[in-house]
Amino acid sequence: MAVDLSTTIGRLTLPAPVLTASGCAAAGRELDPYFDITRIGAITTKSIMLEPRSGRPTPRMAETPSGMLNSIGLQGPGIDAFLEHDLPWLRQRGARAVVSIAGNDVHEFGRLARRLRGVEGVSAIEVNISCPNVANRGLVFACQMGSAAEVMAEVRRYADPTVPLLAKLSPDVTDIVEIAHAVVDAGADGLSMINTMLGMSIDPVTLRPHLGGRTGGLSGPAIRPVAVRAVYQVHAALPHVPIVGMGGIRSGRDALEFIAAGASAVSVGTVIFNDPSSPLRIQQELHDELAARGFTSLRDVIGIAHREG
Amino acid sequence: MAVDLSTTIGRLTLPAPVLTASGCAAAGRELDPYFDITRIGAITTKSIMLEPRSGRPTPRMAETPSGMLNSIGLQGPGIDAFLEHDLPWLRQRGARAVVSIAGNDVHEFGRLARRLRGVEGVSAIEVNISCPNVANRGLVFACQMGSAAEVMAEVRRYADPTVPLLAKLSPDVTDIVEIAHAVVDAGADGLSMINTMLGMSIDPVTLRPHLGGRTGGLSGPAIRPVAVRAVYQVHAALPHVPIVGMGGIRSGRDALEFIAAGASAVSVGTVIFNDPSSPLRIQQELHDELAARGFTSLRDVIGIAHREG
Amino acid sequence: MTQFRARLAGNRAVGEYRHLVLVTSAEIGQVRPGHFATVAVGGRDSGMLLRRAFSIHRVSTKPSTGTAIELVIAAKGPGTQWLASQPEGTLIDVIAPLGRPFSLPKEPVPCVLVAGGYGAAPMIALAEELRSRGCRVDVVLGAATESRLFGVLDLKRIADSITVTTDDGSLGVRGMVSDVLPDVMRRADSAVVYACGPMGMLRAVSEIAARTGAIAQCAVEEAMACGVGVCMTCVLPVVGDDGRTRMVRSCTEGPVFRGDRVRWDAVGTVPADAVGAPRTGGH
Amino acid sequence: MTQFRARLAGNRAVGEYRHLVLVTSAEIGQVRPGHFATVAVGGRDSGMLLRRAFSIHRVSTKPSTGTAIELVIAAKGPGTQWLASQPEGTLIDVIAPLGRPFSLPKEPVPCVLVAGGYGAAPMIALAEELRSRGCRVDVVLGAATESRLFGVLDLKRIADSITVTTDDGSLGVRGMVSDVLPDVMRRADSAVVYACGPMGMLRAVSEIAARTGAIAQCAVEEAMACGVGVCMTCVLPVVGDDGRTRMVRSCTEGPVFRGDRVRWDAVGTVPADAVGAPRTGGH
Ligand SMILES: Cc1cc2nc3c(=O)[nH]c(=O)nc-3n(C[C@H](O)[C@H](O)[C@H](O)COP(=O)(O)OP(=O)(O)OC[C@H]3O[C@@H](n4cnc5c(N)ncnc54)[C@H](O)[C@@H]3O)c2cc1C
Ligand SMILES: Cc1cc2nc3c(=O)[nH]c(=O)nc-3n(C[C@H](O)[C@H](O)[C@H](O)COP(=O)(O)OP(=O)(O)OC[C@H]3O[C@@H](n4cnc5c(N)ncnc54)[C@H](O)[C@@H]3O)c2cc1C
Ligand SMILES: Cc1cc2nc3c(=O)[nH]c(=O)nc-3n(C[C@H](O)[C@H](O)[C@H](O)COP(=O)(O)O)c2cc1C
Ligand SMILES: Cc1cc2nc3c(=O)[nH]c(=O)nc-3n(C[C@H](O)[C@H](O)[C@H](O)COP(=O)(O)O)c2cc1C
Ligand code: FES
Ligand code: FES
Repeated sequence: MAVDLSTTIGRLTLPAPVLTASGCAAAGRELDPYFDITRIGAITTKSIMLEPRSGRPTPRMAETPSGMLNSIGLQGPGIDAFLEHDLPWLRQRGARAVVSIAGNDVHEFGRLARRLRGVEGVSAIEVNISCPNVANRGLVFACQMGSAAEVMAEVRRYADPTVPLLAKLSPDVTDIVEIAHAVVDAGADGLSMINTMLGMSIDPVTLRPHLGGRTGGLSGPAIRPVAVRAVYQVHAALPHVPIVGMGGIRSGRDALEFIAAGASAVSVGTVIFNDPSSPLRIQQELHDELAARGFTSLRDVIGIAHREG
Repeated sequence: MAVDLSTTIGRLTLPAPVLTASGCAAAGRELDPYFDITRIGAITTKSIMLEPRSGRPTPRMAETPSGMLNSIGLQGPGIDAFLEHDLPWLRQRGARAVVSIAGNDVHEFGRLARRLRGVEGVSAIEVNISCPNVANRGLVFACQMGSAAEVMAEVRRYADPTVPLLAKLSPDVTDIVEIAHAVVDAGADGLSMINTMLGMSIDPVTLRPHLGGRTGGLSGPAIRPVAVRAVYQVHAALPHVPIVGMGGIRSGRDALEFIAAGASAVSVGTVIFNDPSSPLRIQQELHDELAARGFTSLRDVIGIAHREG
Repeated sequence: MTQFRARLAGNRAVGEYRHLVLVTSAEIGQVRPGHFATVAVGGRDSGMLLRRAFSIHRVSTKPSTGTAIELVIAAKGPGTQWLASQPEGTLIDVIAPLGRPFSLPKEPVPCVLVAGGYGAAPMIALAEELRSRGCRVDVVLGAATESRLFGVLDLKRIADSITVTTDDGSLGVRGMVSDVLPDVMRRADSAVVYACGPMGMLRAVSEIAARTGAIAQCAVEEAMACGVGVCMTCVLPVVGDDGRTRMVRSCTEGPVFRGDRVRWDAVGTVPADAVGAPRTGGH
Repeated sequence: MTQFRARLAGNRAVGEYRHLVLVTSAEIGQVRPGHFATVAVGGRDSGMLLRRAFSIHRVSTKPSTGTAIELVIAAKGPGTQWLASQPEGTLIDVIAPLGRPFSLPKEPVPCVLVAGGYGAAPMIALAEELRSRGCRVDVVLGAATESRLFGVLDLKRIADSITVTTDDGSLGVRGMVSDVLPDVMRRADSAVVYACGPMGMLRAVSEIAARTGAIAQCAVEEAMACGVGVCMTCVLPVVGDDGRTRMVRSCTEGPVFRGDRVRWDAVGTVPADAVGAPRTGGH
């Protein structure tokens, strides 16, 4: 039996609940040879900044047990090139786009939101306040309630009010529920969680940090238990706020864990590098897991882990 | 060529740098059939409380990618039974013991420290202010500067001044350097890092949290990059404070990463479950890795990742 | 309890299970029925960190080849699937023997052996041991379906009687072992019940034994992270000689417990009267 | 660029390397010399998440068996060791062909092929292709030691000349390829240099080519997380047609670059004049 996989994030209804995670799918085009990108929920595009940005020196990655570290440093072409080349391609292709934005300061976030006003093909805006790969750790807005809320309020002020805003949270905090409250109060319609965790590996030959940027962001199945816990905690505190869950999703079962913990949708990130066709595979597996358990609608399962027995 | 593996933690000199992590070796006796426990640096005993404690309901574990979750909940016989049965056995066996203590409140930590005064065979005291497996999340003293410092000051007040005190830190904080500063100022001679990270997994059959305690502590190689990062950050800020590094150490190379990042010694935890003879194996591998690189003393390598070139 | 590398010398299907033969030249000490072994799975770079536990089915020692340890495994999840798919010749990291085996009666009393599915693995050696001590041995084997029964022919050969149940009636009586056990025990006047299988079965067996005054020896199956007594994951509530309930490690104080000592109704909880149980408002 | 499961139909030692043959019935499109493939390692429950990249050594298609893709791999770390130890018959997840291959000259100009170690893997097909276009082909192969040379006999058969160097002098000239390359190019009047090997070698080759005015086509080896262009880990500084330096993905815009376009001295850094480089006090 077919399961209704549609889901809702604020004003946005998606036909299917699996997205790509920002930074793991570029702007969708490179993945289209591996699966039909219009069949999943949406492509979340690589966080885009106002200006072109060259990112951090290489090496930018290290494999770690069931995960990886990256220190890309938000390399990208800047918002103008993005709006000229990338977004129109996605629209023409018929794929939905969640556009991730990142600014160096509160003001830049506002300007990015303004640039996206009235642009066709923006299903939602994800506000990346949690990238650990920036020269200045102060840039991790999501680690402080004040800065996190300030950014969200600024984006809310300038963004199209009909486009849902997702705040992307970092797990590297003492109390993620507190941050979630702050960004929702400041205008976020939903939450994307989690971003990578700050990590490091040491090169066994040089005995110096392996990554050009020294620290990097840890992602992949290794961090899944932390991500599920974060989603569970935040859903318990804010049951009406939609969550896009992510962190190491590799299979339909993994996706189901997040949905049960309280996510309305899920994103596949690092596992795309292992298997570029995984987003659609995982969506199909999630469908089958739900069907096997007799569910007819994904919505019935959102947050089910919080219910008794 | 033989490498000098001896190392120093405050007033304590250990002949070798590999310890067992608290909670992963009980009080040493069960591991003795698998390797000679007198040959490693020390056995860190399971965190002991004042009273006997039954811990959390089962299931208490879940395997996760390259790691595991546990929710033991500090099951143990209480300090009296520990001092009567466990510590004397270790002393007679000729093994060094780092005694880990955990209290329900600041006062209990002080009482535990007092009970250990003048007891023979206590090489160091590890103050577990970071166990996530307790009914009340407020018990994670290590998540707040104030409570972390308060516990350390209380232990310092009552503990034998000749026995080094290690504060065990949690990575589940926004700024671990801040906590490290606070506990060192309050009297810690060294730092053990890291304890497990708060995580959760959902049972695919029941769609409810898998662990009896719902959340649990994530450990194993999965978290190693976070642990190395934490050691690196804290060593950079407090270069003279000895660190016992841990988190997913599986091989001599892994141990070397922690030493290079700034640890003076390392502990093996979860990997003992995979390979009960691993502490001595890892110590031997670390020796060989150092020898292969031409080092003659472990001390020359502590923190080497911070030096230029 | 020795840790050693064994060579996988046999890996063949038996119904839905795999029968593995692990050969080592290590000196592993005396193995008794009810002992278990743990096995590391997936190789050095695997994401699976925890060892898997299996009852030891049988052990034999030949001066030429060394000791052969046999296991019977159900390929359920990723670790057992990995194990089941290893080609002969693979080197496997094994620890054995672990735990406390079944207690054997000093007198030649009538015994009944009850097993569910692969729970029959340790029962053949146990039946042989009991018969060699002059005990009458009756056997009750149950499973969901015929292909999940193990050891029927071997036990038929050794035992005085054998009764088979399957949930779907594909072999023997349709139903569960607890449906037929009282009759078998009555007929044989059983003094000891040895049981290995799922918790629900062990509980039912213990209750039946309690009613007739027989002693139940139950091998439990609790999830184990270490298998050697250091982690405290494998506990269940057991009543001690002093009448007090403690959360006891099934890897070192079990896996075999006396059925009347296990608080079956409280498995998965920490009973409020257990030593060190959380007090209201406390801990 | 197709993702498919291939059957490992051959896995044999060649010197210190393994020669793998992967067979698939999938339609994978045209493969050209310089294309690479990526392979998932360790199986479903492995702790190794990232695919490994390898130059495609050779491709052949038979209507009966399908397409055979051959790789030459050095078992260095855990992923390549896993791959090297897989028995024939294993199903392997492969993506191929990836990247931009070597550009071929339109005219039959003299070409020289320079390779270090397993860098020779793509050179045999390239040499054949160039010869079929009427180009003179000279070859310079280098390695640390004889057992790390690959393809010497094959290339001897195809090329007009071949020069071998080893660091330890175990075969050919003791030294590095850059020691002998200028002479070879002078003798052959080479117009294009094709190179595949470590970064240091590619840099030296590019400098030699620049001095003689030859075009260098260099296949680089940058650590790649995805291999398909979505992650931005594999970048290096490359000068574009507009004269500006950009951090360019070697998986999609490479792995073959023109030697005079790569800022070899700046590999591993972000040059201050690169588009989007951090400004002082900024970013
Ligand atoms: C004392 C003892 C004896 C056993 N004897 C046998 C036997 O003879 N034959 C046999 O097929 N199985 C036996 N089991 C069960 C066997 O250990 C599990 O089926 C196996 O560990 C599951 O691993 P997996 O990789 O298939 O599943 P996964 O679900 O991937 O396992 C994940 C984790 O949970 C643990 N786990 C999962 N299920 C169980 C379980 N039922 N019992 C204990 N741990 C579990 C695993 O060890 C692992 O750490 C025994 C268990 C114990 C404790
Ligand atoms: C375009 C290209 C073509 C290549 N062709 C070949 C070939 O024909 N034969 C061959 O033996 N090797 C080739 N390599 C190198 C090969 O990819 C690495 O040796 C291999 O990935 C190392 O994996 P590992 O598990 O042994 O090492 P690990 O150290 O465990 O690898 C860890 C991670 O780093 C990456 N990595 C490590 N070393 C390299 C490297 N030198 N280049 C790229 N990624 C690396 C791995 O992919 C993995 O993600 C090529 C690399 C690239 C980029
Ligand atoms: C290479 C790489 C680049 C990433 N870039 C971004 C980014 O630009 N913006 C962002 O919000 N998250 C970025 N992330 C984080 C992912 O979107 C995701 O939150 C995180 O990786 C956890 O999910 P995963 O384990 O499925 O990868 C990146 C992750 C990786 C691995
Ligand atoms: C089963 C288990 C029990 C633990 N019990 C304790 C404990 O009692 N006290 C403590 O300070 N840490 C405890 N820890 C944490 C470990 O000492 C260690 O800090 C952590 O697991 C990270 O190291 P690892 O990845 O090597 O296991 C426990 C860990 C595990 C897995
Ligand atoms: S399994 Fe670790 S104590 Fe029993
Ligand atoms: S390897 Fe991912 S972009 Fe090149």
